Amino acid sequence: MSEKILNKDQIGKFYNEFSDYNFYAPVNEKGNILFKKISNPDEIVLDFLNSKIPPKSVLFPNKEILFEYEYEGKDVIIKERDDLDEKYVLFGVRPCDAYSFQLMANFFSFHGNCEDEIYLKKKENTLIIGMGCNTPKQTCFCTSVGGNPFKKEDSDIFLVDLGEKYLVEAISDKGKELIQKMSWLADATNADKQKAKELAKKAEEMITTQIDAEKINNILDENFKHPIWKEVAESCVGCGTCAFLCPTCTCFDVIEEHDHYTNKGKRIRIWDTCQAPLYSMETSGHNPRPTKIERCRNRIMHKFSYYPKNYDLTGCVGCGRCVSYCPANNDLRSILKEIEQIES
Amino acid sequence: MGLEEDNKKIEESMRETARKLLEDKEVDAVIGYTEGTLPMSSMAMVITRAEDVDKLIWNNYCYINLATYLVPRIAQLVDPEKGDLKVGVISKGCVGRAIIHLKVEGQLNLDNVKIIGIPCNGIIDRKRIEKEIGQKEILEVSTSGNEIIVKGRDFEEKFAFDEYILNVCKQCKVKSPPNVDDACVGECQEIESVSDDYSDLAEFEALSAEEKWNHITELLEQCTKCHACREACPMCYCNLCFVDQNKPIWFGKTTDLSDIIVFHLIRSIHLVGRCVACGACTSVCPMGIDLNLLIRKVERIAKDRFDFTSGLSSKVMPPMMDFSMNDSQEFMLEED
Amino acid sequence: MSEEEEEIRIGVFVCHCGSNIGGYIDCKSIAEWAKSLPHVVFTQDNLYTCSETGLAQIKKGVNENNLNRVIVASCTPRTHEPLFRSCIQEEGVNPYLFNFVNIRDQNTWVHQKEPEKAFEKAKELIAMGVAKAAKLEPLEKIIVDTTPTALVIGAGVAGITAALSMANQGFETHLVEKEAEIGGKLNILDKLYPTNQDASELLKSLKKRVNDNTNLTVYTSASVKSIEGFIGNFEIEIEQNGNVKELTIGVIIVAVGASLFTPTGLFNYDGQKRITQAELETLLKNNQVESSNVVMIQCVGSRIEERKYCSSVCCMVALKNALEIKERNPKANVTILFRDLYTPGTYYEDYYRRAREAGVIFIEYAPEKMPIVEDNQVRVHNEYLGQDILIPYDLVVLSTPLVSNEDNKDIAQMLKVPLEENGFFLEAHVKLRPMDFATDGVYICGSAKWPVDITESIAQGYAAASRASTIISHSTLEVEGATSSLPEYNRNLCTGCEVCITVCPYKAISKDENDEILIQQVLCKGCGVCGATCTNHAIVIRHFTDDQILSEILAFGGQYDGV
Amino acid sequence: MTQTETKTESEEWTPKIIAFLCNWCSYAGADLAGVSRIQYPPNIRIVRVPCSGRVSPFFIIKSLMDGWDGVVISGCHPGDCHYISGNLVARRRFGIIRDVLEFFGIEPGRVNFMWASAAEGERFAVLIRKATKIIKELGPIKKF
Repeated sequence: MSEKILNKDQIGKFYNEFSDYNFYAPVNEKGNILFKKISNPDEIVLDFLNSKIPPKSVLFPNKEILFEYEYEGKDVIIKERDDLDEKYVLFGVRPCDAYSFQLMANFFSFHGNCEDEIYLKKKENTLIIGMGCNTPKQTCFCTSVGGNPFKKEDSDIFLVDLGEKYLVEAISDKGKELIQKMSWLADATNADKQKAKELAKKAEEMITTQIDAEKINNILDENFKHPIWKEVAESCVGCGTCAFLCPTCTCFDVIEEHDHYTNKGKRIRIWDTCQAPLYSMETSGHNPRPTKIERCRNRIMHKFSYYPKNYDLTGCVGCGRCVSYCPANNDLRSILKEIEQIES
Repeated sequence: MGLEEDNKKIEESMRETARKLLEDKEVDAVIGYTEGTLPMSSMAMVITRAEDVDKLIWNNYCYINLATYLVPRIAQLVDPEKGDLKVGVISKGCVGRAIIHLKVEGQLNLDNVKIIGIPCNGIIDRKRIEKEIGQKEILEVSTSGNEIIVKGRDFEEKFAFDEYILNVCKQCKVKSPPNVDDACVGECQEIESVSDDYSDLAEFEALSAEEKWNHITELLEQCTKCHACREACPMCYCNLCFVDQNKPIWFGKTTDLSDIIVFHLIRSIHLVGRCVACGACTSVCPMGIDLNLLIRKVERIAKDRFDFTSGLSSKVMPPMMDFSMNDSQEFMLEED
Repeated sequence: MSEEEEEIRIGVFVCHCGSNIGGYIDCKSIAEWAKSLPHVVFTQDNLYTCSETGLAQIKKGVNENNLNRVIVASCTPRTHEPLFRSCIQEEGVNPYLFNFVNIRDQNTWVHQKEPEKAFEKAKELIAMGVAKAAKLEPLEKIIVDTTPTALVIGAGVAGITAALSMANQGFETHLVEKEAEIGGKLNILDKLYPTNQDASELLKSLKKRVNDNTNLTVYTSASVKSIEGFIGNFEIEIEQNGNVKELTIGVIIVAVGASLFTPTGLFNYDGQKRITQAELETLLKNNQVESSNVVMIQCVGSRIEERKYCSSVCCMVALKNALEIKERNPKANVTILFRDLYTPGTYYEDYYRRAREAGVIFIEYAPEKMPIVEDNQVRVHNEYLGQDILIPYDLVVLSTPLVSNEDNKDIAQMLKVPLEENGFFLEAHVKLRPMDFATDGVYICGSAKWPVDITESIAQGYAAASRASTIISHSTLEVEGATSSLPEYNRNLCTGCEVCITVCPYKAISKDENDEILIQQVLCKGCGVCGATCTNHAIVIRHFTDDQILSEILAFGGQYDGV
Repeated sequence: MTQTETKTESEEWTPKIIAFLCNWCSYAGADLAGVSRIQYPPNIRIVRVPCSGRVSPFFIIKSLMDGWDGVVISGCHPGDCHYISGNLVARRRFGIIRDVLEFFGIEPGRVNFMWASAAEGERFAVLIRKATKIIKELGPIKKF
């Protein structure tokens, strides 16, 4: 199918085509770009670098109810989620974040051996409208970890911002079906396509950070006890901002909220992070990752060594959020560079 | 004199002091700031050799409170007998105050910590500038005269330094560390108490309960409970924060508004008479939540109720470590 | 600490208290309703739960239903808790597994006009009580052995009296005096009011009794070097002439007295012509007073900004000495310049009357216009005359206060007891526990606490001894089990910030040699201030644990099931 | 969690108040009010604690969060504490809690601190009446 053109003043019309979806799009809240469910297309921010919190928060929210329960006498009645068939559309997802859903889905299914029904069902019901990254940030390095500022494959529909209009390309079957229905979309001209190509080329050139993920993977294996980890941990404050803003971090904690008056309760999962000492604390009181050294190491090992071992992919999409927002300026890029320098 | 010259001067004398301490083996290590990898950032660094002192820098983005790296208690720093580790800490006023207060709370021994004082000239509110620049990437920041110049791919903006430093810095009365128990080298001052005026709080305090509630909830609603504020806070050194406790479970851990509010509320209670107003919490918040209001109020409660300002003395006990027959009790319910 | 999880089985007994409760609310239906509460397996209403029948019913209930928690909803724990506790204890249930719900004093009696609301309230109170009961833990009272020995610090008249009293009761007693001679201020005094007995006579008899007493060991020119341990079991080091002696002591009495104040720079004091009352005593004792014009000035160095207190003995000392001078030389002119004269009680007031009769002249001065001691005359402003009076003198006697000893601080630190602002020792409670310290097993008497005269010193010496002997007259000591503790599983919560140490009224918390918080169970009274001040709630307050109180808070609607 | 629904529309809303009373003074004072048959509104539910110093800020805030409309904390008068200085520590803590709550926009009247001795049954009742009135006027606690 050939590419289409969506004028920016047609966004409202485009939005209306998704009436049976929960429409999530980037909005500006107090200066932060966040993916929120919108009811008015005017709320959508079209001109943004990337969201502060990745769109993973839609499918894997900071707080998610797993099930609810209620006491009846001594019996417990479990009420499962009944909203898992809801459909979602994520508009304006950057290619790195679009790719992250695949990485997260890997975790939540573990080769089909251990499936998280809630996440996977939501993922299945989600349509991703990706958007090419015309101006990647200085902190971006998607090209080193299997991505690209114009990588389309992880989106169902892919948009390229041409200024006044978007070049629309349907990627998946789901996407094609939808675009086909939107007969009002104009066809793209060769000039449009040419411009998109140029933008893609320019964007890729703007990414200056290059790391060798494969090499790092090999080095990490042999350097579990390398002094570099102490160095990395030295300035870390141990907050976990990196994990909370990471599009591929999947750690969660499960808690129980019990309402003592109605005797009803909920089992909830909330974001957690391996940077928190409590995360790895065992019931016995033993903590296998007692200090920041082990915890900092774990986060990097997980992305660049354990994940590749499990799924043959790097567990990082190179979005640069952890680089930009680390309070201690513990720059992942520099750390990876240093690891690369370790002599094996 | 412009900011650059000021900073250069501070930097040079700080390096000189650090070099001397290391050379004379008075300290084993110096914790300081080094150049960050991003505009408007800096990084904490530990140096152990005198030849590395030139890596230490000072600029107006040194927002982390370095005292936070001294807690939880490092055994060697507490016990002079085990004291095989002596540390110098590059200290703006609030870092020095934090170290002194940590001493009062038994977290370290001042015999083992040298406060390398510097006269801080204010920390730039980077979150505010980021917000004002909006969806453009800041690639370069410099200071010139009394201006902060922010540059990106296709823009350049200027901000007045005095206006764009952290609110706590605007109110700061302790720019260089108090000299307590001769723990201070470099730039420090004799200071017993500070008078402060809280007119900056007046507008908020005049609000009705309902309005205050709305204001606070609006301020905090974006909190993701990542706890960066807590981790960057030199006074939040609990091994297991009350929100993380589960025996019993006191308060919810989710990002429900009530859980967010109660976290900040109890944290504020815990910080009365302890907060050193460094503003690190605000500087590190990934969501750009400005906690200035809370900091100022917490300071004010300690000052108004107990005439106490944290981190000025190793002798005066902070409010919750002390009590008096004569404390005010105007809030007690009385018969009409 | 994991024991096999025992099923919680709660029994609830609802008392009618005759018509006191039953007359307002339907106890039967409350008891019936209580069956619906979590963990409750048995309920019953009784006419009088505290009666023989009621107690028998509790016992029967416990036995037949294997109850391991018992709740009585009735009057008030302040009167009846011990009774019910011992009742279930007889049935083998730990007494701390009993919980009281107050539905009379705090419910039916105060809501007599709103019985329906009292009914609902009773139910909710019981629900809260059940919620707490489910969380109760068995506790044991702590038994410690006591050593039947006493240490008295200071061998003045108070200390000697206390030591003799202890020794006479048969306790091995150790009396430590820093001076070379025992007797304290008796050594410098001439006569003692109100009997006008010679001080030396009293001292002689005391010394004899001390020497004769085989239970009493005296250490002169000695001091206490260190004090460790706690009530019943203090480890003491006494240093005498460079030798250190170690003792195990059951109780300690502090009788260090007070010091004389030298009024350097005040009223041209020179120790010759212008002396203190204490110096006058020595002159009188040696019969060296030849002056015929004596002016005494009261409140010298006391009741002023830096020493606000009244030294309490000086008025009487001045009166006694004035009379003494008059007696020896009736022609002598004695003038007393005073701010206020305190002569309480009949004996003391009698002294004042006699002094007036003997011709002692009393002139009031105001603190704003202090008398001025010139070379040969004292200038004092008289309010009534509105002018200065000039009094010639050949001797000026300054009535100076007793002040606290300089080494009080060291002793206070060793004993972990407080000093007040003037450096005197501070008792546990001025009215309720005047001879006790907050620290158990340590007592106080005499001028160490406050300037007192000989009579009062003797009385206090006896009083302190009698308080102290209540402890060591038993071979063991039972300490409340509901105390605070820092259990092993909470160790990781403790950051060592020392806030608990600073707020503990009993100095029961300290840091041990490993720099870890140590709570001395024997000293703890379970007030819970430490636990609530600890930002981390690391400290567990037994019987009022966080969990227990939280369960009461959450049992709001009577639904809390202990999740 | 808020429990704001009244049982019936016609019934007037009354607040639920949790009262932490120290064992030695205020609990005894409450008993004395009973012995003297001094009536006060039936809204308070008393929790016995050893000392007002035992009352942690957590108890107060947890109570408000869990739907109690108000909190009363009562201890011995300063200088009369059974535990010497427990109430003085408590007073500092309460001042701080009160200031912070007010700052967060939680009406200060929700949390009432008072002193009542074992001999002050009358005073106890009067102050409970007063606290109940204050809390009632504030209405049901908002969810937070």
